[in-house]
Amino acid sequence: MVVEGKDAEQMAKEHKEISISEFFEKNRHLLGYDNPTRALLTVVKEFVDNSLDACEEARILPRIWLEVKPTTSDRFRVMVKDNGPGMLDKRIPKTLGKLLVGSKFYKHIQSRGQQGLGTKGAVLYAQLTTGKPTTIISSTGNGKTSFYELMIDVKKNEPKIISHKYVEDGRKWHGLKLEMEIEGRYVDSRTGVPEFIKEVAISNPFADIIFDGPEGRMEFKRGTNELPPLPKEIKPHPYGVELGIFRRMLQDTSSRSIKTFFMNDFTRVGSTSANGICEVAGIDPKISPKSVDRETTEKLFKSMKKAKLLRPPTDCLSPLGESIMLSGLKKEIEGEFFSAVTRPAAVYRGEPFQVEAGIAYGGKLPEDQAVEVIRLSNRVPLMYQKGDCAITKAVEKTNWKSYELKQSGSNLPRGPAIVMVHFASTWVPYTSESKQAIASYPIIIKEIKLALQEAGRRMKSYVIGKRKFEMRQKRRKKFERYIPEVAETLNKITNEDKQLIKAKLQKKAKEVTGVKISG
Amino acid sequence: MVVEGKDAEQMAKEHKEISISEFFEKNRHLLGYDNPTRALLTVVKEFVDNSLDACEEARILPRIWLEVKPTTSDRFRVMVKDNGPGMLDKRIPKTLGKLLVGSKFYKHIQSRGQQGLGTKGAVLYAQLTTGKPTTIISSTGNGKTSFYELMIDVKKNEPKIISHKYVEDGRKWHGLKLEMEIEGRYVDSRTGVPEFIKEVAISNPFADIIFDGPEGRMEFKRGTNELPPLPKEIKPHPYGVELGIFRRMLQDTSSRSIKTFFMNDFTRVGSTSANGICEVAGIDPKISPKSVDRETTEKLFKSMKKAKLLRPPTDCLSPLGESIMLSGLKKEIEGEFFSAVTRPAAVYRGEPFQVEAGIAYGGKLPEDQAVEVIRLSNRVPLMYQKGDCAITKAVEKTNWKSYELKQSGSNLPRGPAIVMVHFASTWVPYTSESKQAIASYPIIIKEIKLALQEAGRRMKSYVIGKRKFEMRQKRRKKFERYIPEVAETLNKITNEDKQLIKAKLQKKAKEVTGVKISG
Amino acid sequence: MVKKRGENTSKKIFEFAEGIVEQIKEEKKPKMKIPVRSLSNVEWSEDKGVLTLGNKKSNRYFFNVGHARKFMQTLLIASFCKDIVDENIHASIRDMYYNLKHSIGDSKENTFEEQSESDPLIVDIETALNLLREQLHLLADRKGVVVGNVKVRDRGDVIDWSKLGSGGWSIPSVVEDIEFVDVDADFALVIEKNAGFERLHEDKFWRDYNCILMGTGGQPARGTRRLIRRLAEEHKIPIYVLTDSDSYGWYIYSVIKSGSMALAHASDKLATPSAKFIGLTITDIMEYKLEKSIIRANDRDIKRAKEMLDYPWFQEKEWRRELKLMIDKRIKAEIEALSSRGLKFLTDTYLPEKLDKKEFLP
Amino acid sequence: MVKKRGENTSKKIFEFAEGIVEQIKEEKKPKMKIPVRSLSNVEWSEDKGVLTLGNKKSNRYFFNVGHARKFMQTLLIASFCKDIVDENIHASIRDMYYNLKHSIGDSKENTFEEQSESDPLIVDIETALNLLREQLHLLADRKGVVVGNVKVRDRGDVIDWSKLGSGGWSIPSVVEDIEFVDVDADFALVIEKNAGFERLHEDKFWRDYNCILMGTGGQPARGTRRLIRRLAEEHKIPIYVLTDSDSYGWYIYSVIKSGSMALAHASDKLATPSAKFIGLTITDIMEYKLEKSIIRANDRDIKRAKEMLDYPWFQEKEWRRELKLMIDKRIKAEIEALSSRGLKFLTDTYLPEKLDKKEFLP
Repeated sequence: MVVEGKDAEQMAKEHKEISISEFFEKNRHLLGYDNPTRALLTVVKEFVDNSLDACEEARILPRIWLEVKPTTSDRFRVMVKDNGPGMLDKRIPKTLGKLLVGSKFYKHIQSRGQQGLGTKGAVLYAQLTTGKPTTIISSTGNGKTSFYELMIDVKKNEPKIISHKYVEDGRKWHGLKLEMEIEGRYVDSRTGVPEFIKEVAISNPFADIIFDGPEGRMEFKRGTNELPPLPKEIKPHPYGVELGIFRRMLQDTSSRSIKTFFMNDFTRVGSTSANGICEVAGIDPKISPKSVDRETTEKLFKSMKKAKLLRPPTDCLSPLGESIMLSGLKKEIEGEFFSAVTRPAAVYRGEPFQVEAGIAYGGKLPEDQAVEVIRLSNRVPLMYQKGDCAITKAVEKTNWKSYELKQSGSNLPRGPAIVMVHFASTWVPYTSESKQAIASYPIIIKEIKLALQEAGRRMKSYVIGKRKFEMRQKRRKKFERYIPEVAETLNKITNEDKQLIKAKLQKKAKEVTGVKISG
Repeated sequence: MVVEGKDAEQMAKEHKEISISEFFEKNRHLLGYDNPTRALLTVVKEFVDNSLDACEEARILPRIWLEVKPTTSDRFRVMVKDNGPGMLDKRIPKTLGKLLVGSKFYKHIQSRGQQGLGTKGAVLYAQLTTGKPTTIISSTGNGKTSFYELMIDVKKNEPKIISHKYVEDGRKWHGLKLEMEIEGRYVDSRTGVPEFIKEVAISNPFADIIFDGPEGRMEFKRGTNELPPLPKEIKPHPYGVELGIFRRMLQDTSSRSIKTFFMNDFTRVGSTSANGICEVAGIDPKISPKSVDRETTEKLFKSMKKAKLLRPPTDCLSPLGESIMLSGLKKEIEGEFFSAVTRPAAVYRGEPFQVEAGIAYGGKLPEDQAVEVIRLSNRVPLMYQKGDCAITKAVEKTNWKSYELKQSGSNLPRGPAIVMVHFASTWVPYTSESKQAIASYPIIIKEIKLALQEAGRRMKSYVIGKRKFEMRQKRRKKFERYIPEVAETLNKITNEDKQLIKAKLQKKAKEVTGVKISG
Repeated sequence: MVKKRGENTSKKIFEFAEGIVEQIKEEKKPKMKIPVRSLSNVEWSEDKGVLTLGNKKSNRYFFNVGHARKFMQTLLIASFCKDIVDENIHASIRDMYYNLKHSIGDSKENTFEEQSESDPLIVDIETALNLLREQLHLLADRKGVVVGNVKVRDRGDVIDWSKLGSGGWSIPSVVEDIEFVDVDADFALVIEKNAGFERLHEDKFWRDYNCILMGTGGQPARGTRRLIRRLAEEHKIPIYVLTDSDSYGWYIYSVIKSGSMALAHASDKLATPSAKFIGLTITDIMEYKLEKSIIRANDRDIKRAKEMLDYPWFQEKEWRRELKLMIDKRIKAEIEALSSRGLKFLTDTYLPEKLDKKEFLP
Repeated sequence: MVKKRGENTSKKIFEFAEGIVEQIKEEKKPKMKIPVRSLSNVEWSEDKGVLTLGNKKSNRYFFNVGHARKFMQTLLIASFCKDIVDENIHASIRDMYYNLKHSIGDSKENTFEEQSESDPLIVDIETALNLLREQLHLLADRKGVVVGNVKVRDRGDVIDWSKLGSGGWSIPSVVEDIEFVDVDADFALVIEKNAGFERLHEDKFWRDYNCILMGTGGQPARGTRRLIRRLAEEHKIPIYVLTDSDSYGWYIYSVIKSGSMALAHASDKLATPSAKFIGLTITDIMEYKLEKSIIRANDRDIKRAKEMLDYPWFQEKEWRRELKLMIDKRIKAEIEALSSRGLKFLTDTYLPEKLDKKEFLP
């Protein structure tokens, strides 16, 4: 076979531009739709995340109704209904029918979804596998209800409205109901839907969740009426910004001077710090950001990295908090001791993050198995790619022998315990768009280890205290048991009064153990 | 802290659209830029892939010059120069400065790069970490040379030309030279640049490669002048098309009837098959594709899936072939036996793929270590995410004990061997955009296992043959050794002639082993 | 008598070797026939009440890689035995191993690397030539001690088993040539444990009950087994065996009574079918209230007990009952357990009651 | 004499218990003083040429969780020993274990769970009260056999060690009360291996060389060690020891000669400082061309040899030479290795040469 080579001209003609929807349609595994089992879980996850996020932002105690029912042997109808704020009628098509549209992409704020891909990915998957549109019913509480049937025009990355009604029905409700039919497979395993819902219930104890699945209905009752504080949006922190981004910030800023640029566009940079940065760089703080050339940019950048600054504020993040973690764990796990630790915030790539760890110990937990690790990222349980995740690696690298668990080498510890780790951040560095594993940057590993170590220390105190008490009890009982034997034997050899010896020894035993003994 | 909840209106206002460049700038780990070590390798990989692809397409025997030199403690200058067809001057900015532009996205053709992200991702990474543009020098052989300094306008996803010259210098050359400065770290390990280049040399023995790295210059000489056949573009195969895609194809086709639609827009569907599909679906083959409603679409789709069709043609793929694999392995590995197997093409999701496996055995390879696995995807070595990759999993799931290697459970086998697997396809299902692991679909695992089993069987024949020969030798020597003892002892007991007994036994030993023995 | 045995042995070995030489001369692949000693060729002789070796034989070929080394070694051992028999001296099997070990030609291989190579081949020769180890002049370790109202003559000495103080007569490995001068005993009590022997010896049990007391120290050595057989056969002395109450102890009893699978070819010389079992049984544990001293039976004990249930020579209902009790309750007990009822309980209560009621197991 | 020993033992135990009762009455935390038996308290007495126990003592408190159980057990054993001494009977240590084992109150705990709990406490009592095990009337397993031109009286019997045929006198565990009636021997040869004993016995070596032949069957039992001591002490019989050429064999020799660390408190009764070593040495291996029969020394052998180099009672240059040879060459050999030079090589060549040249190691 002889094939003629192509020259540059021919090659150039073949170049085409494609839309992001086309890209993700073809690369749907990047969104978590690798196979039917995982796809079903991804849809459920995106729905639940979306509802929880909306309720929290509207400061509403969430009530979520989730239904997963088979329609044919390989298809499922998935429905979610929440009591959130609902969506404006006219915004619904763009919000759910166009990829890479979202409210949070450039915000520095902690939330479950972030990249404007979640629910839209599900809509895309539904139309790809069953050819059917997604049904949306919503009201914002204004007495009107929106009805949509929606698909996505993949070539244009634009919503395609199949049907639409906007009815003044006087029903005073607010919330969102989504329903779609997808190809999927339902498994009830460690990585399946029921386990996911259970972990959601542990990590969001302020939510009422009803799950009506193929095997029947499960209710997870709300454990507390207290919503965690709403995360606040913050500006980026200088330590985490990269040169390329910094350049663009200089060009895009509305600040008139370098000094105000630093103060307005970053968090934790005050007047003194801003002046200091300019001084070290040898730049006049009054010049306009737009006038800065490449060389000066680099000087300012280096100087900014060296400046001594506070960590980003913690209140932009919304950790679970120790009491919520404890109540979640106690609610679902039959242990005898629980500890929970919330670390101070740290920063990675300009984005603050915060690690929390909880441990449940003893009770009915199995004695000699590898401990179970519940991984949470911005309150969302991670179900896949366990081995790739920074949380798993940090658990493995922690020296659990110091905390009274068994461990061989750098493996998961063994013992009657469950470990839960929550990673909260304005920006979670996932290893892939399917958001199932947190990337193992050293500072992240370090923070997780610190949280685990503190929780581990508390567990250790408990285990040792328990052991000491048991020891004292045992000691007392031991003496109590042996005294008659000793008295009898001494009597046999020496003929001394058995009762006298016994009484004297018992008196002494009381003294020695500090516990009154019987007999 | 009291935070007012937001209503739907407020939330809607915050929705914004972002560009794909912004998306990947923020999610650069999806492109393989997780950390400095990996980033350096990714840039090298994208450069080398790009050059090899261009040369192959132009039917030129590749000669590639690669330079990696440190500029500061954490920055490197990376340069690649090839003898490929070069690029048209006016096309250079779009081709290298705009994401998701490429020649191959909708083509069903096997090639190294595919999604229009590779080299552009490197340009993006360079400007993000060092703020510097990428230098491009190119000529198509027309006596003119292009010089560009290029960056990407991230917000618009458009090229930004820093400088440009197009000079008629009369130099009659063709090729492309790319040069950029990036943040990176150089490690010489199993996952580092030198190992990558070595594996490229094994899998592309028709290329001359010079690598000038921080530790000096290495040359990998061309081993053959034969280029593998150029892969051909094909239409999708009916078995692999999903319902959503099928719907769009119906709408977008230029065919007038359903029947011609099937025949023109798919591979392996002839007139008979097309009629058959329509008949089973109960649809008139003459109606226009545009007129088909949702219900009918589904009927046609099901019927198409059930039709008996040939596999997609093999010649659209370009496997290495057994002789190229053998020469690559023999060139770089000091083994004593080599086997290579090219499987027939199979199909997954409408895309044909083909698996090849090679084994090097014995010689200087270490006796009791886990075997090394070289993973190739469209001739590109995969360096990371070994554990997630279908190739690794297939190697682990193969029962190597049947092929005379040690193996405990489903782990990598142990023994003096190296296993190489090549996955060639018009569309490689990577687990993430960093293209380091092939997704574990059952049919892919199955094909890899079949290739490994065949290569394994050949290795086994060799090992057993070798062992039989050794056994025969051993047997002969054993009899030879014992005969004098037996003769002596029998003589001692019976006084019979020692020499006679010895001679008779030696004669018999010759007969029995078929080998003349000494003494 | 010694001479006769020696001549017979020497001749058999000569004929064995001559047979192989004949094959070699005829240019056949030389082989030797060795009786199969696996379970499949061991038979229970209802008549004699002992285990015997069947007629199955296997061929050992020189020109078979798996056999060649053993073929050579078998000849070396046969030759060694012929030599010592001709010289009329004895050797331990370890002495033989060392004596025969040498390097083969100029290779690094030795004729024997470990004694575990030579030991089983001795039995091959015993069975192939129908000769006992004693006739091959090979000694096993001596073990076992005896006291009682018996006088024997051995190598010219007369030994009075009742005049040995707190010690006893250490039973030699070959008792074939011992002559009984005077045997005055109503029965012989064979005890598995040395401690039990000491207890009864100190308490002068053998004098009070006019018996022979024999301690085997675990599984009895060949010499001890042959001595028991000779007492029973030549002097009609009833033999009563006392072991721990567990499958291992009972197995010792069965070896004394019926022979063992490994030495099935020698049962006619070593087994004593008339022997009876005096104790301990699982039933004893309950009857004599030894519950505090029982030991939990381990998996090996239970496994052996289950195997014994399948032995044709363990089919009497009394034994099946005991084995099943042991398996069900998973318990066992040692002779010393009787000490929990008092140190002299064995001497003063347990044995007299058993003897009085003739409470023996078959 | 028996009576006197018994009374002494009984009195010591009474005083020991009375001391504890006094402490209890005074409301102190009751304790017992037990001599330390670890290496740190074992001393080499240059004078006597034996190992002796030093003066270090440790306290065993009842009110210490780590001690309480042992405290109680020690008293139980002391009481048991007093009982059997008062009754003048003997018991094996296993009998004792069973006799003392019972459940404590209504708990599931027993006074003793395993014999390994009671065994070390016997030694505690031996050392704490300065009484030998024999004086506590506790028997160890009997092991060891003897022949030669000696007559002894034991429990009223006169036993002639030269009239035991191919057997021998099984040495009892307590030889304290044996009376030597007639001892006619130029020396005693103590042999570690039974096979060596059999060889020499069969070859009538003891008759030809007018000696006592004693087989210990490995590490000699206490009775055997005491018998050796008594022959050397009371009848000035030179003692020559024959062991394997390895650190284990040589250690057996050192135990016979100088006592052991575990029984340092009893060296005055059990050790025989006048004993000499006749063989085998590493030098013998080379001199008698036994290279084909050597065994590669394993890590344990080498470790022990290195330890022995540090023992104060292994400092003679001859022994240092042998130990170093063994460590350097990493080889060892057994007595049976001499059979590679012929079965009677031991009897006819090796021993006569050694005796003739008086080639003994100290």
